[in-house]
Amino acid sequence: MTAGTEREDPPALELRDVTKLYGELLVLDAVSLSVDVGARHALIGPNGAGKSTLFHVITGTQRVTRGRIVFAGKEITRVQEHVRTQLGLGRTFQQTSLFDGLSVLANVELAVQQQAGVARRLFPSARRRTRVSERGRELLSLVGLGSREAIPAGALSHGQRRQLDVAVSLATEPSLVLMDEPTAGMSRDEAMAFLAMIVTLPDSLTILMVEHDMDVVFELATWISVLDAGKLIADGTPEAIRGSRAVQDAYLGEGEHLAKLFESD
Amino acid sequence: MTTPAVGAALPGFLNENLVSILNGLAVGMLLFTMAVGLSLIFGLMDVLNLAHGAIFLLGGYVAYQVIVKEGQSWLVGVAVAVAFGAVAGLALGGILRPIRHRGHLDQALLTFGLAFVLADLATIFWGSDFQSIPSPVFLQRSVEVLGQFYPAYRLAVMGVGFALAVVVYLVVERTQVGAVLRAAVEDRAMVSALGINVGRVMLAVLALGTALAAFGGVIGAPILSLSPGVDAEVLILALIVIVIGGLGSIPGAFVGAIVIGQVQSLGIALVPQAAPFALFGAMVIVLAVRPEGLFGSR
Amino acid sequence: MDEPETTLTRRAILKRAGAAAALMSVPALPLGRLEDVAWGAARQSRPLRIGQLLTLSGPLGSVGADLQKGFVTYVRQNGSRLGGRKIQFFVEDDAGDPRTALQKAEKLVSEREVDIVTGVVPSNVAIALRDFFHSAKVPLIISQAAADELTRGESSPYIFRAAYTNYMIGASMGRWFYRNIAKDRVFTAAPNYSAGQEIMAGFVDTFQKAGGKIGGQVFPPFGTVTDYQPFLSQIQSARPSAVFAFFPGAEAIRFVRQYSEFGLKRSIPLHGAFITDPAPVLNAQGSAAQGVGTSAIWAAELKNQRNTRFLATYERLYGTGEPSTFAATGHNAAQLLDEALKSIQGDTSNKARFLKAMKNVGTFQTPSGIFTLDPKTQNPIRNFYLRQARFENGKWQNKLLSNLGSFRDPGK
Amino acid sequence: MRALAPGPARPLVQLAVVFLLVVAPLLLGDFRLFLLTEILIFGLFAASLDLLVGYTGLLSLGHAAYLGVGSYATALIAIHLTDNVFAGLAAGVASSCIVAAATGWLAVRTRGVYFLMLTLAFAQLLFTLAITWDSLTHGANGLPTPKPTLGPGDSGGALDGGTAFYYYALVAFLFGLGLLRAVVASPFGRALVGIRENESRMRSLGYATSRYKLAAFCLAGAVAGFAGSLTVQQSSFMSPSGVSFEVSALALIAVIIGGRATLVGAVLGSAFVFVIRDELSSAFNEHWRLVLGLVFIGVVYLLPRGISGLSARVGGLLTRRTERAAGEPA
Amino acid sequence: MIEPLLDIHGLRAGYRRSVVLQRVDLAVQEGQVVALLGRNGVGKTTLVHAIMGLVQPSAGSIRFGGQELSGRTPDQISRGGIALVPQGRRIFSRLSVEENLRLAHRSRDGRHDLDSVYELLPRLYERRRHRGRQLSGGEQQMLAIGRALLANARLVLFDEPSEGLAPKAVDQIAGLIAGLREHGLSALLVEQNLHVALSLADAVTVMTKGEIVYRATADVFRADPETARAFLGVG
Repeated sequence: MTAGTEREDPPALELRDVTKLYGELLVLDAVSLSVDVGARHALIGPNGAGKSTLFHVITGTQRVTRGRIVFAGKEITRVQEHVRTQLGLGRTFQQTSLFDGLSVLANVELAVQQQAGVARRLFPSARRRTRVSERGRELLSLVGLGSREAIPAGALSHGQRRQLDVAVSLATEPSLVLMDEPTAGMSRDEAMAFLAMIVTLPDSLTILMVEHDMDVVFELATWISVLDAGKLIADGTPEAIRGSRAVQDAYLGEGEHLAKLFESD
Repeated sequence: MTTPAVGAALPGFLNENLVSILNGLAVGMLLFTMAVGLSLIFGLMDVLNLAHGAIFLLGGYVAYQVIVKEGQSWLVGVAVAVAFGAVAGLALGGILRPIRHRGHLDQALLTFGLAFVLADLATIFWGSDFQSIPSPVFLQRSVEVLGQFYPAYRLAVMGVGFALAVVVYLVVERTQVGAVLRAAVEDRAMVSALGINVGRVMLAVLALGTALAAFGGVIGAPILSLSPGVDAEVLILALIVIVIGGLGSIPGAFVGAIVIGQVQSLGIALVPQAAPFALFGAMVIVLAVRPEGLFGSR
Repeated sequence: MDEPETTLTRRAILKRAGAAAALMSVPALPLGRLEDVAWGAARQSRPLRIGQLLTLSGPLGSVGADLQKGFVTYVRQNGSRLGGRKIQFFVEDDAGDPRTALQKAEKLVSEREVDIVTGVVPSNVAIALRDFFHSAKVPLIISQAAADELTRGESSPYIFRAAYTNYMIGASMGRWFYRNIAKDRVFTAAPNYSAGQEIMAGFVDTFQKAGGKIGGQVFPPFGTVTDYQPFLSQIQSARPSAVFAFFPGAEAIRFVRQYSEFGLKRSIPLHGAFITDPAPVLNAQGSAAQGVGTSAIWAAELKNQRNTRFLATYERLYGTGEPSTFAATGHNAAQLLDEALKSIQGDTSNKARFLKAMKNVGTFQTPSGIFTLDPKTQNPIRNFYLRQARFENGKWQNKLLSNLGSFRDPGK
Repeated sequence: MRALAPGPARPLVQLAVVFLLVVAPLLLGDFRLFLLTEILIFGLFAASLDLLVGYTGLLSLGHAAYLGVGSYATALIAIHLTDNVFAGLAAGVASSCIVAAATGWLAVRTRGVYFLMLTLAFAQLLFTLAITWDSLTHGANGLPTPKPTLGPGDSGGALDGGTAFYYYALVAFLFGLGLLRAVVASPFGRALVGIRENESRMRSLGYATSRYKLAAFCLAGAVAGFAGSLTVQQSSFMSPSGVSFEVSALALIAVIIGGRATLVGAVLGSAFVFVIRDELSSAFNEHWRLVLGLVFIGVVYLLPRGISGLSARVGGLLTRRTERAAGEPA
Repeated sequence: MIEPLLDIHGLRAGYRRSVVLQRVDLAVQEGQVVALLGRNGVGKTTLVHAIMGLVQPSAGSIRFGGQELSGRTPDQISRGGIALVPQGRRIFSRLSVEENLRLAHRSRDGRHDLDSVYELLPRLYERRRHRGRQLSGGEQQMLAIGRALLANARLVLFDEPSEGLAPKAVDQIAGLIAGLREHGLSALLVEQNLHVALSLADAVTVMTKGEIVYRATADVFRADPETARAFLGVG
């Protein structure tokens, strides 16, 4: 049922019949989808569709009730959160989650040093330390924060915080980054600047994002999956989704009612 | 389904340890008066009041002053001490207000400093000698319970403690005021959006909690004696009680108090040398198995 | 025994501490007015520097204050001199903590350069200080702390005692208990620390020598028990003929009160060491202590000339109430030092000679009766008195009943 | 940024302070030197607590437990085995590290208030143990211990006399503080600060944060045990009061008054606490606790970064104003 | 034209560093139901919170019945006559239905009291002894609305009342609000379900990215499905 089945590469991420129950409540209903390597894959759907839950089960902050999650060919359904990160699954947060008391550079370095394997060292060589800082600066300039490395993260503007969040995620050298509503709360200009930044990221990086801003989604996405009431109701190219009646219904209300609503005039 | 052997052993055990069990209940009820306020304040305000023990001690001293030094009746002593406790709570609310936004560790630190200061103020006014309040005259006797003598005063403490537990439970579970309190623990902003001044509710709970602590100090004085150090002793016991029962839970505070009371009393009677360890052991086990406490919800 | 407490309110102590500070803070202040100043100058120009290492804060604070008051009372009676020498006091508070005491001892010896140190309230402080004074070679007169080992295995030529050992306290009651209270099935109760064990060992020793039989012993943990009910239940179910108990301070209040509350007092007589002493303890116990007998080295009612003078001077200096037994041992300590100094004309320049004079000070009369320093143990041989808690003249008091006789520590 | 930024012109000040410490025996009398030694040792202990409280954000109310374990281990080694200082230090560090690992294993699983209560409970338990385990600790009477010796065996080079011991303690102090400083400046130390600032994000970055916290707990415990060894070696005595709540409380007060997450602040705070306790105790009678408590409250209120943050705060206010004015259009 | 009941001008508000509302102008007349539409995350709930005092505005004014609201606390605003039916219901799950209602019943002299609410919502009367967490989604929403009614407010803010409810429950809730409208309800209605919104509203306002981009009467909006698709649909 997914496009990924036709390709030869293993998909970057694959969900098979992922189901999540909160008590009696069925939040995710046998969702199966796959994310191709290098894709800019958007996950959309009206409120309460289960997007956040899906996001959480992929990152590992929540456990699935049934189903499997395969990341880069390796099953990670029961793997702990920090191990998923080590395997190359990065994420950014809906509420930007940074180290506010630390400098912008220190924020990135925390991620770089973990990735470089020096985090546990009490006495690393000077060369290693320099390399950590260098890589940190590199990432900051990649996301357009090169000039702000010394100020505390807490003093950044909202849009800059998002950029820093991405830099921190990239520092974990992920093969796939999950972005949770990256442009939420941004002004139009900030959102556009953010978009421009995302476009410059290397093609080898796979991005799976939950996003509400349709302008952003259609500007960026190469593939879109639509979730409604815990079910995957559509999965395809932006063009296919744009034309989908089911998706329109999901967003605007039930088709029958809607038709009546507008016909009555 | 009890076998005859068990059936026979149980009354024997009860007989031998009746006094210890009763005593555990009395101690437990005393701890409850401390723990319930501590727990409510934490549940509602996220403040761990480390000055709670000092207020317990000061409550006892105030009553000592009124009853022993001024020669007033017990009733007057209790009233003045409880009023003192309530005022102390209001003052605490005022002191905490400027750092409300700083998170609970800074607030705990502030109450920690207050405890230091209050305890020393107590020694300035009442000295470092131990003081004691004689129990009310009509309770200065022993009562025979199932063939064993038991101090009437302790039975009274037990009764008052149980009554208090019931009253607190009823107030919180059955009255409008209690409903506001429970609602505020759940969703402070929404209570506020219903037109209720949550700041005032929090102050009231602080005052109630500290008043209960002061009351505990009064009724505990004839049993424990008042001296510097008692404050830390009861505070640590009360903390263990609410950790076991679950922070913010009234039934939790009640059950925790009973458990610790029994460990303190029956534990010493059965395994004297291990009793202090049983106290902390109980807490460690609960935290390891159920980190949110027996009645905690999180 | 070392941890009893007193009547004083904090305010009273502060007031007195203020007075005492005025007395002590000015170096070489002529304590006894003009006539003394003129006379004393002859022998040694430098005043004798006396360090007082006392517990002045915490639960034992009033004990230290009383020791000091007794000491000062003697000095004032004696023309503000000891051994004819003017004196200078340096007071340090150890808060009842051995480690603080070590620090303060260091301060007294190396910064204040005192000639001699007196005081020391708790046994554990005394034990902690032992090596320090032994290696610093500074004489220490212990006026309270009663740990046996400082007179036995851990004795030192630099350490003297003006009070007693724990053994002596317990031992003083054994024969009397056998003759007057019970002969067998006697139970003992004391906290499980060295003072408790040593006092009970003393009691059991003389009680058994007199022919008595012990029925059982309980040693509740020290310092952590707020409720003695489990132990009282244990005693009750053993059905003893009588109980001999020792508890210090707050623990004594709780034990004696609970002993009465749980109904043991109706059927099992209670006597012991220090359990109704000092006055605040007894006041807090009230009727629960009625009739309880304890031994002490002094009683206010003792009829001798020195006691009369002691009481009068004490009253003049401090006004309120009669002295405690701690004031009496403080007084003993000052007198012991005075007697030794007199024998060498107050000349402490030769330390060996001074130590020898201390050791061989011999026998003298004190307000608490005849006092002999045993040269073998550097510990007193002295009388003990039986007192009984009673309500008289509108207040609770420990009234003198009889003289228990003279006791000494057997030493090593 | 408080944790990671070394101030400018620090090396000169540091050099001056070390120089003063080295010549201190020439300037101070025996007793003052004794006090200074105590302050250094307690300061090191407080600095080890700062690693938890300041850097990792774990508020411990029972750090005295590890000081006490180190002290008792050193005392017991000295009494039963050898007077050698290094044997004593090794025993102190090893035993406190082991106890910290055992208790920390449970403690780091909890957070906030629960962590505070667990550490408090562990310390109370050890205090009770110290009093009741008479055969080992000699109960409330405490353990007098022999003077430590530098040489091998029990005879050679006794560390007797204030000056000799002072230099020994000074070297140990500088070593301990240097170690802690290296740790907080290391990637590991930065990870601890990251945990303090945002633990969940650290996890999502791939850090096994519980393990880091446990490592910090053990390290802090080991340094506390090291300070405990020194304490016993100085006073030749150990008793349960060395494990008491007051010791934990004073260390916490020293850290907060001196300034969290600075290490040096903890030492300054210790000096402050000792001066209040020992020097002002006569002026305020025995009510130094009242004074200390009031100062503490004042610091919590007005100086969240303590004494050592005071100068930075004054400077910081100015720069922050300008920064805000520039950074926000509004 | 008389002064609107609720009059918002140049409102700017947000959380911590993010500015969610850029510059919002909005008015609700007495007796009018205004639907506030927009996709997720454009700031509708933030606007409701700002009116209620749960978020402090950084600029602009919110006037209600001629009084300035900014700077007031939520309890003052509530007592001033605004009631909130919040997103996600936020009923007190550990309190009984009746306790939930009693808590909200502040002004004693208003049109609604416990009896009238029970009469209007008999289902709540049947379940009055149940705890909030034992109710179904629809019942919870009724309770949230009942709570708002008991405040006897002049203006009710509905934040996504149909969200997460079964179609039947949506109809019930919509019917309920429609009934209230008959009795002169003044309300600001934030709603994702276009059908529900249009069936209830007198006027429609559409928000994108923290700004109001469209304003019309419900009738005009209904005649213009393309606008609806452009602002609210996909693509």
